[in-house]
Amino acid sequence: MSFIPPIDDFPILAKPVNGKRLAYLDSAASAQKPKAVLDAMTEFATTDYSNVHRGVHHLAARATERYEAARVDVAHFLNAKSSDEIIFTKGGTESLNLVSYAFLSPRISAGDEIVLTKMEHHSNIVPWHFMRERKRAVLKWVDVREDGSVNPPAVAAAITPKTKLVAISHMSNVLGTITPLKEIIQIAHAKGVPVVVDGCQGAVHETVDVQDLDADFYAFTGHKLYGPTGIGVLYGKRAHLKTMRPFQGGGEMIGEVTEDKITYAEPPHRFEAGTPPIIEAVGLAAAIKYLKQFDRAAIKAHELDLYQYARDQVRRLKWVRVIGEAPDKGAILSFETTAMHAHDVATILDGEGVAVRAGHHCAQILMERFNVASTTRASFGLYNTREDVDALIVGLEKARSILV
Amino acid sequence: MSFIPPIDDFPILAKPVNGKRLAYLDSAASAQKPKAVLDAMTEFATTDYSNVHRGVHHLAARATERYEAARVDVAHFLNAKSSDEIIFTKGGTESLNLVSYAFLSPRISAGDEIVLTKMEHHSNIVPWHFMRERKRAVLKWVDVREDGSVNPPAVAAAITPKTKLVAISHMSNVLGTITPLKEIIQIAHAKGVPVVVDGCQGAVHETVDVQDLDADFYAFTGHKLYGPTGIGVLYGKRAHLKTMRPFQGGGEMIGEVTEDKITYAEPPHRFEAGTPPIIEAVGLAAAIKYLKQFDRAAIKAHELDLYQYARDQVRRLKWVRVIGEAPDKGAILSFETTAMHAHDVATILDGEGVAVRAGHHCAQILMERFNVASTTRASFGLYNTREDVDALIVGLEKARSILV
Amino acid sequence: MSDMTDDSLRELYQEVILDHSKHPRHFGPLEHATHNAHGYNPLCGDRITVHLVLGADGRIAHIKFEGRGCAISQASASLMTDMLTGRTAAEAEKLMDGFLHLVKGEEGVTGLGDDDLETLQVMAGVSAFPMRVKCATLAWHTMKSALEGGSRSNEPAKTE
Amino acid sequence: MSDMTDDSLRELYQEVILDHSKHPRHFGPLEHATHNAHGYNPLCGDRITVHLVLGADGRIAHIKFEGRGCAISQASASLMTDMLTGRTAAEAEKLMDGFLHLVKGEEGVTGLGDDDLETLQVMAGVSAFPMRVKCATLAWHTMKSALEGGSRSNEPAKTE
Ligand SMILES: Cc1ncc(COP(=O)(O)O)c(C=O)c1O
Ligand SMILES: Cc1ncc(COP(=O)(O)O)c(C=O)c1O
Repeated sequence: MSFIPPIDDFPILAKPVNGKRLAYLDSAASAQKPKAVLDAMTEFATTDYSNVHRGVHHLAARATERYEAARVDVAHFLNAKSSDEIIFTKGGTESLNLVSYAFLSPRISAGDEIVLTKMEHHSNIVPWHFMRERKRAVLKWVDVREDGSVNPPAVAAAITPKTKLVAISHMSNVLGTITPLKEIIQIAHAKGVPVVVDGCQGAVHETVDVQDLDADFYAFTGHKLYGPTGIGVLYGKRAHLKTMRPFQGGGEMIGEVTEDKITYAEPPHRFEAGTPPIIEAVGLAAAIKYLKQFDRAAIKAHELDLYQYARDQVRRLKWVRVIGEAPDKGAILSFETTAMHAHDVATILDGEGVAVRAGHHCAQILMERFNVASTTRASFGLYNTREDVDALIVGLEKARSILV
Repeated sequence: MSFIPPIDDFPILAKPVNGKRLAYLDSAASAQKPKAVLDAMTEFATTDYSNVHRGVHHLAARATERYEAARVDVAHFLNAKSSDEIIFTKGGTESLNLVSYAFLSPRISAGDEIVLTKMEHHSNIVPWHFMRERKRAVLKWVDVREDGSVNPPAVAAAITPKTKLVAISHMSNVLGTITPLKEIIQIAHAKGVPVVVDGCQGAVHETVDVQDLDADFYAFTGHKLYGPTGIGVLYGKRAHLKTMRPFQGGGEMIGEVTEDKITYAEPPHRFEAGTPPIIEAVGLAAAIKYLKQFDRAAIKAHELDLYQYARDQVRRLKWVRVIGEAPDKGAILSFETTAMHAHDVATILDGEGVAVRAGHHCAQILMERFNVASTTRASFGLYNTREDVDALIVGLEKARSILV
Repeated sequence: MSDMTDDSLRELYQEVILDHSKHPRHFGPLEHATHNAHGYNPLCGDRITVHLVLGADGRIAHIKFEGRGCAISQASASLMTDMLTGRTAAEAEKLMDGFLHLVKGEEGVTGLGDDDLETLQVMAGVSAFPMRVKCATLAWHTMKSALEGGSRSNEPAKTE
Repeated sequence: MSDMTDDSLRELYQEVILDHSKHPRHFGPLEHATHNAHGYNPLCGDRITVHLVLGADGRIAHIKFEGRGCAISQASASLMTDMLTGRTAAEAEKLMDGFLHLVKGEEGVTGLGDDDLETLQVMAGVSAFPMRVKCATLAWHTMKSALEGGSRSNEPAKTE
């Protein structure tokens, strides 16, 4: 492999857990942060920090420059046409809610439909359930195939003249499935329907080009991208953003406020009410810069190698059922264990220093679809190694010996 | 003075600006962060970091413990009855929007009224303007007195049987006015009207006791309290929170999700959709801990001493008009300068290393009320000294010599 | 949280627990139940239903439970059905409180008889695993809401 | 941003600028204006209104402005009225672009005559103060939207 995991950049990985070497296989829930990101935040807070936009003094100018430079970095990261199309939010979830409240809500009426897949994360489900509860919209669920892949014709078939939005994830946080996004967006656009992409996993593992995809909205979250908590991004086509009403109201997002009238700022500021996550934006820019020093294709190859290495060994254990083996998938391994519940497995793995997630992974609809209450999930980041996989396998055998 | 400003705790203050010693007089916009806060965040991120709640592994347990411990710390800071009454948001602005969307919106109809004062910050205005625009609610503006104080009988007079909410700030970010909150809340409650308090400034300078105040909601923001950006707090009485619908939808805030039904978690989790600002919550707890080591009354006395020292000197300059001299006020000094615009003054002050704000301070209604387009504002934090004030005065004289 | 040791793992998954989880007592539906409640752990997706018959003498005549869950939640449910059968609602309440204290590792589990304390003790290992406490308490919370009249179907018993 | 020096401050607030700001040319209402626009800087609250008469020959016959603002915005507006009077809309457009480049400190201000460049040069000091660029450009943006037909009252000219 040409890619050597930069383990030393991540101080937390050097700390033993339960007396064992930490094998952190939970990056799909949240990634660990390289020192470069933490240092950038501290450096900024001890050098240039101030509130942004409204001040004329030196620190306000510096802070504003760095905050807006982060917006430009994100625009490049997604290949957006303009940094005006980048909105900073508090996380991927807020990005999707912003689309629901500011874009869809004023455009949807009783009986109108929203198309989404059964593998969506709750963050790409609940905002649309709100439209069902509050606007009497109808949710149209597109099933995934048995291997966890998404079938574009199935999406096409779900779209009707009443469809107001397609909501779909770039990559499933449970199955690892990578969606044929470009094809699905073309299908939706051919029927005049805009598409919002949940890129919370996709942005981490795939190279995103929102112009090439022609996505209407693309949401991602900072903390899974080796960046800080408290920040997310919504990309939105300028033509959409221009026509959208604000979501939250407060400082920064107004034009003029009088007692009985109000006007709003232009995008992206219209959608950034109040003091934004300033230090976090600097941290996110540092995370993007950190990633850029690597060949992202090499990272992906490395992660997929770990995934395959793990899957092949896990398959040999007769009491394990892997869920999600789409031909195009990222480095997430979910499985069910016969006669052992995921929570018990995870607890015993933890005793071995192996951190995995167990549960429904905020995807109850998908659990229902595969008829499981929960799965055990090992997910891989750029810092993982085969040693981590070996620890996982040893831990699984131990769980079996204790529990069965 | 018994209180000695702990300047050395704030590395940024040691860095010269424009070749001059930095006199940071812009804490009302955002406070600088003590090293203890930045260190706590880095320490957490390099030791215990993980996503919260959903994991069973060691780091998830540690991160969850620390996140929930921060909630308890905030509950104590506000003297809330229970930590279940504390919701983490992305900032003071989101806290107020949460009240607007999740509490008021389903309870308000065309013609219903919201009472607010003319000294509110846009963050405590725009969410109510939304109710005017979207629900045809009526905004009732309570004037402030010429000295900037709030007259409780005027609030009483504005409340009618149609009033659904009183929205009022604990302390004005322009005038420094401290509101007689307890009296106003009693008046409103006597008429059966709930009160939301914007405590973004108040929480910094006053000791808050939400039970004693009997506030229905109390919002504040982390970055003004010497804490990180990207986090805020909404306190809400449990009885209210229980009856409120969710604001944002996503992970963590649900009970069960099926294709055509959804239930929600209990407060506070119902209102914390998605991955919360985990590292920021740890940072906020560190900021509260940092503050706790001091006698807060001594801090207040120190800040007021600086304010009075500054006001007395500024008053001697015949071309300065101070705006906001309520009998009960905190350490914020706003003023207008004859024949010099606030922006020009601030630019020249900046050349002297003096950081002040110039503009409308997100309070356009208040600017209108005092018939000014903008003011210059010097605001004081616990790290300020008389030397900072002296630099301000020298800078003002210099501005006069250059501009007039 | 103290570091997990093999010992605490072995204590958590001790023989009695595994036996209860693999061979749960009183598992299945219960006809003529006077009280029922549905419990749900939103963190992992586990569900449980508790059925019981409260006799004319104020004692719990029968308890049964259904649902799937981890070893801890299954064992805890099974143990609970064993322990609460034959008790009055007030006695059951006292035991539940004792149990909740125990698994949270809180001091001062009082007011329980020595036998009960000893039986409960097999669950004490949970207290070393804070993220698993909800697994252990699910059945007990559901029992509580059954005795209080049963939870409405759209409001499952809270797990904490 | 380079550190601010006394020199750059003195350049910003040079005599010509202060003179324009204290004695703005063409200040006040304009009867029979053919174009008007309202500009607003939401960052500081400054407002400006630009009135102009576009003659039958396609040249700007008169410009006047109203409103209050800082020295930079007043001087910039005053200077603008001086410079644009008598120009065609196309010429004005070119000057505006040149001005915007200049105050943002961007390279390559081209296509302007030497005289115009020299006159504009007094505003070049703004480029050392990025937070003040909006002050300098407010009038020019408002002028632009006046020429483009005037902004609607609820949509003030953007300042950048
Ligand atoms: C696919 C997917 N969508 C959305 C989210 C929500 O992101 P966040 O919790 O950071 O808002 C997540 C992660 O939790 C995710 O994996
Ligand atoms: C009185 C007042 N309310 C609300 C806010 C909004 O806080 P934030 O911008 O952190 O959301 C501020 C500060 O900007 C303020 O001073």
